[in-house]
Amino acid sequence: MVSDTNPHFEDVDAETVDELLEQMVRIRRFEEGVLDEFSEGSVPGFVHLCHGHEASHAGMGVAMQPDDWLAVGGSRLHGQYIVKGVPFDEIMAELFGKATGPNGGKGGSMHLADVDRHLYGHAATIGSGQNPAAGLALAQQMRETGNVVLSTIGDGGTSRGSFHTALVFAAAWNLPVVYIIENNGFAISYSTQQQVGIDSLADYGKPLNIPSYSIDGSDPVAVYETISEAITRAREGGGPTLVESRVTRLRGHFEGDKQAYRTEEEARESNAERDPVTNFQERVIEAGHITAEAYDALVDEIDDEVGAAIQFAKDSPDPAPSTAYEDVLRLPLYGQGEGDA
Amino acid sequence: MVSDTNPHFEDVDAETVDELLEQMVRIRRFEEGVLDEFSEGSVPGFVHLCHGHEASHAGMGVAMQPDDWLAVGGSRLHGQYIVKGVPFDEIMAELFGKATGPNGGKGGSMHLADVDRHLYGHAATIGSGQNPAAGLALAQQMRETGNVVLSTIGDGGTSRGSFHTALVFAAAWNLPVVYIIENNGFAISYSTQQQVGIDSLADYGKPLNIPSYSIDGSDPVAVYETISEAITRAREGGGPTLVESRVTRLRGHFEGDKQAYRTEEEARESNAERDPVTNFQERVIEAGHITAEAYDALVDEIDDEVGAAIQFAKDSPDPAPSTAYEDVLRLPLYGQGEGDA
Amino acid sequence: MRELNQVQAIREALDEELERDETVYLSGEDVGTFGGNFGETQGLVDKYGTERVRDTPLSEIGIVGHALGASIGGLRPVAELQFADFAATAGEEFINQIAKMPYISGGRLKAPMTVLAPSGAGIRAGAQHSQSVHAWTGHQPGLVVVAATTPYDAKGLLKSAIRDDNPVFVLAHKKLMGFKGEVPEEPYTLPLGEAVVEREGEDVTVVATQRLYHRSVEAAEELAEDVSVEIVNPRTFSPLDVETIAESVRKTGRLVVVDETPLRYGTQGYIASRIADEEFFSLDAPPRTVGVEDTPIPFSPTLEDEVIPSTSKIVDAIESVF
Amino acid sequence: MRELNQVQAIREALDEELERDETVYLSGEDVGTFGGNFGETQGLVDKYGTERVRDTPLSEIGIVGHALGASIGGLRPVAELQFADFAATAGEEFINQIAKMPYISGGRLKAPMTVLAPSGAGIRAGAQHSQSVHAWTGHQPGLVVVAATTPYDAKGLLKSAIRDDNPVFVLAHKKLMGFKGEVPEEPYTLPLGEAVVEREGEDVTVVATQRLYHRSVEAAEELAEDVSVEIVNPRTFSPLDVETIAESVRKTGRLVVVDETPLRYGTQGYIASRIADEEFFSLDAPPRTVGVEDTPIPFSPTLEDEVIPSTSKIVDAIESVF
Ligand SMILES: Cc1ncc(C[n+]2csc(CCOP(=O)(O)OP(=O)(O)O)c2C)c(N)n1
Ligand SMILES: Cc1ncc(C[n+]2csc(CCOP(=O)(O)OP(=O)(O)O)c2C)c(N)n1
Ligand SMILES: [Mg+2]
Ligand SMILES: [Mg+2]
Repeated sequence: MVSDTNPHFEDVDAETVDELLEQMVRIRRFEEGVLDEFSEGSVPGFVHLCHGHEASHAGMGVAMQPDDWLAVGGSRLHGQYIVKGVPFDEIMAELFGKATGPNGGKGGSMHLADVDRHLYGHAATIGSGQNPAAGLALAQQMRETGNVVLSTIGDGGTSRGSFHTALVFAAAWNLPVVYIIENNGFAISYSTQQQVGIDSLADYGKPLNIPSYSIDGSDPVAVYETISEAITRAREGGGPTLVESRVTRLRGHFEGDKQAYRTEEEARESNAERDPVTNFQERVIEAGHITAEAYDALVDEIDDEVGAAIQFAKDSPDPAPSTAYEDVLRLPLYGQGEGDA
Repeated sequence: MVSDTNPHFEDVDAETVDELLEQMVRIRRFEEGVLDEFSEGSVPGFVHLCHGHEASHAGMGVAMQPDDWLAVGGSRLHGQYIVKGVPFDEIMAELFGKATGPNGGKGGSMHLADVDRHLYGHAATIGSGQNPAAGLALAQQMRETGNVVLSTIGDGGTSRGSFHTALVFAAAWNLPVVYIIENNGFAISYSTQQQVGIDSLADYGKPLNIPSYSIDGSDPVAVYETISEAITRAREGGGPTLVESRVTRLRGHFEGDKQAYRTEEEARESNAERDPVTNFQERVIEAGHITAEAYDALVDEIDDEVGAAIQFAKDSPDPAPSTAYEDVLRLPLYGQGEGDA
Repeated sequence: MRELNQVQAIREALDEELERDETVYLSGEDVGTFGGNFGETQGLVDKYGTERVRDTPLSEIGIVGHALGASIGGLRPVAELQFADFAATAGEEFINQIAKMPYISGGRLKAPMTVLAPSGAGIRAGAQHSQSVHAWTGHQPGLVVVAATTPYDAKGLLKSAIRDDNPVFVLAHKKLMGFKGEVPEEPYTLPLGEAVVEREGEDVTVVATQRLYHRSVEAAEELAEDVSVEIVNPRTFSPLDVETIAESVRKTGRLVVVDETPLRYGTQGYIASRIADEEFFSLDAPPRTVGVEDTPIPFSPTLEDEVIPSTSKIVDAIESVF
Repeated sequence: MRELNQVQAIREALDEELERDETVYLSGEDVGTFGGNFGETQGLVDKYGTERVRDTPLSEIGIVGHALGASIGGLRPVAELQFADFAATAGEEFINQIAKMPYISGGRLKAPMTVLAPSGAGIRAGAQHSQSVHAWTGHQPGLVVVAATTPYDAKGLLKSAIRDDNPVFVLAHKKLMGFKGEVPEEPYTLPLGEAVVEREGEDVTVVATQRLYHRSVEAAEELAEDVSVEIVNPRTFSPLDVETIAESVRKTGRLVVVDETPLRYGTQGYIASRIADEEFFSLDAPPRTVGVEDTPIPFSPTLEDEVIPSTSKIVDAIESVF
């Protein structure tokens, strides 16, 4: 449920509110575009959409500096790519499996990586990205880059032990990493928190004395503030933070999920009350921060960008089949072709 | 450090004190025998001795019913086999790799399993036994056997995520299982608790609302009482318990460990102050529970049994080489040799 | 005869075994109300309840690790993985625990558990959701590894796996889930550890399973005018029924081994080498292997189609031995 | 020339690379004051400090998982496993993460990490501490897998692994830790991806590595009066230098592949099948394979010695091709 104080944007400056709003709308409109294209069969494989996670993604994205790293987790991915600054064209092209995607079509929706933007990419085996994130953080620490690493995971993923091991390493080495659990109440159909019986997933940080917070992830300002604080702590050598960002999954796990495990009422209810985008939009307009016209113009502008990205993806060439054999290893191997030295 | 209240055996009946004492002495004398034989080269491979863990093993062993299951963890194993009731002869023969060992020499020191005594055996890959223990517990629950499963792990092993996953399953399914962390302060040379920064390893149970206790594992009575309570809770449908049993590793991790990571003083100190066997022995004698003579007679009797076990192991035949190819699979496979049915 | 698709065949096998033996239970992610990743457990929770059809937390270590213990404790668990690739997340459990505990115990422990998972490529799911894992799991002594090619196989092999006293890993193929085939109404099981000659021929033996079996049949049809192709479906990859393949090669004198595992240390080389060793003097041509040429499975359709052996690659391989 | 044992050779390699490149660091269980499982990191923490020689909590997922991220973040991690068997506990990291992330990213990510571990049997350590894991890890496209046979190999290959831009898994052999051999004083590296003809011969090619290389040398000596044995040491198992082996077989016409991995889907069959395919008409006899006959490694010395190929088994295999 979106909390009453959402958004308490009085606390943050107008520019940040603008950014948060824009990022949220960018995510939603992009995903609507993906949904259309998926329904028409243009997007291969399966897609998981971010509806309901926009505030969480936006808050975290706006809190990061461009050189901070993001290791993407959970199944709500596109919004995370977007807030890390990857252009729509590129994301869409990768989703379409085209040569112009950042990964030349080898990755797709689940695997977008953009090293130049410090986007690590995703372990589509849910919960396998957190230890690499710890290692990325160690690299920042040892190389004294001043950068921080953010790493997301879903509520479901927290049942995998690899997540706990990552917390252990982060605590032991006081790493500059922020772990964010996006708790949307479901691992596909399983209600992790309820069925496992844990009051708050943030509690997982407590045994290790990792500062831990549970926040309303539908409130972009709350997310922005908590993550900003965690990033600052990490940057100043204060070590890891664990944040549970409570969100709602407004659609099925993947497109096509019939959600037999969820009452229709529940699904409807959530759409009305818990949609962070309409909620934030209404309140910023109500508060006079932005006019309804300006908001509509923003949406139109973004829709144009989405449309252009779809066109770009459609117009882009498929990767050449021979590229399938590239990038397996960097060749020649060390010393290869030179004989015993 | 052995706590001041150790042993507060006033709380338990005399018979239980006897049993605890006897089990502790059995473990210590057995291990001394193993040490001698290992030093003389009769025991193949490497050995990890239980010195310092005797009270923890005895307390847990005496608390169990014969039909309760034990899934052995950590590296202090022989004492756990002993308290589960495996005769010295059999353990020693398995350590020697002889045909008369319960596992015909296939297992050795690290892998003794005795299904008839409900001893599951050991995952010598530290920390891999806890999920099987959860499954064993599920079998008890579904089959309504009324048995409980105990599963030990070292402090080091708690860094492996598989342990946390086992806690998650145990909590989710309210399983009749007791996890016991034998915290001896070291994973070989690494001080897990200190270096990872956790106040008590029992805290790992708290996020999941698993009843969690941290006890002086050098006090056999404290162990007996806490584990008994946990077993009763599990047997009555009250679900899992997590117990941190704080012990001292009186010797190196394995025989031959030079312990460069430990000051000599520390090692000496621990021997004097933290030895649970001499400590319990002195106090039970002091309290008039047993006379010094009777104690010595007990030791002699056990030593004879150890000697006989060594002799048995020495006299036993090596396994026939051809048995190496047995027990890989149970053959024929289902339907094999019968054609499509 | 009645036709079922692979999903229906699997569901029927599960249903029948749950019905037959009360020590059998099913567990895995979303096997309950959700009905299983491909619908293969639909309706079972309503029929057998949440005790015997158990949703699990998201952890394959928990799923197959607990199943090992449960099997030793007297149950017959069927543990489901949503994708066979996730076996790697429980690599330790497969390699060091499930495969070895019975052996280590000198045969004292019995682990009659089944792991069920869909493997293989073709659904545009990318590198971590598209692998064929029967080479690296079949390489571990102590595991029985089975791959289903038809709905008939899927049902019969899964039922036998559940009844078998060893840990059995049963691999359906994702891309065959909707594939239909004849499945008798009467209950039946299929023997584990036995290959079957699916198509008789005189000139060349093709060993193939799962999706590439069907492509091999296409290849055989295409070549039918010139070449008489015999096709052997191993069904069980571990242990492997080498004798049935050898017998075929003694007749045909030629061998092409086709499988979806990566070639390096995959299934193909081992099969070919066993024949090269045991039937060297029966062979009239070099044994050929066809598989994934040592790349991960890429996402893009163009790329994925490139790395999975096509019918025409199989045709080429067959032609190359003449 | 100076002689070192394998432990000393490894330590020297680590020392030199830590010295040469400040982005190199070492991590693993007990690599600090304890000095490493076999003494291979002794003294390094005193020289380089606890930042660059890092003890880790007990988790291989943490050890190799963090190393992947660190390598992408610009460091060159050397991650140590106390036993190669424990790679299975990080099966997911090896198979789905380390091997695949560079590919998935279309080459954008670079993962210049090294994992160092002792493999193989012979020290009476039982089924979970005695395995040879280069078949199942070498089967995963995206990993470089290297096995050291001599101290010379160990040092040269480890140094190259650290400098290489791919994830490299370097396997020393536990039973060879005290084995001595010549190691030059001058710094050197050895090429990855290249096999080497260690012993020239005319009549039969034996492919062997690690402990079984040394047994193959013994076998060759034993047979020296009758048979001239050429021995090829692959050094790198993934990718495999097939050409050097093929070249040898073109000369000798006979092949015996010896390795400690279990035979089913092990290294031996693949190597034999590549030669059977590419050099069918050079072969005068069936290619033979020698390995662990699909059992876990038992503890008891009698049993362990039974399952690990002995010199006389290698002799028999060589004799069987004449
Ligand atoms: C290791 C692993 N197991 C199972 C899956 C299949 N799967 C994909 S997403 C998902 C649910 C994830 O739930 P959660 O972590 O809460 O993320 P969300 O989908 O809610 O964003 C599952 C089970 C997977 N991808 N990886
Ligand atoms: C998965 C795994 N990693 C590493 C090892 C090597 N090893 C054996 S015992 C041990 C330390 C175990 O420490 P702890 O769990 O505290 O048990 P203790 O030895 O203190 O009884 C290590 C690292 C192992 N056996 N398994
Ligand atoms: Mg979720
Ligand atoms: Mg310990």
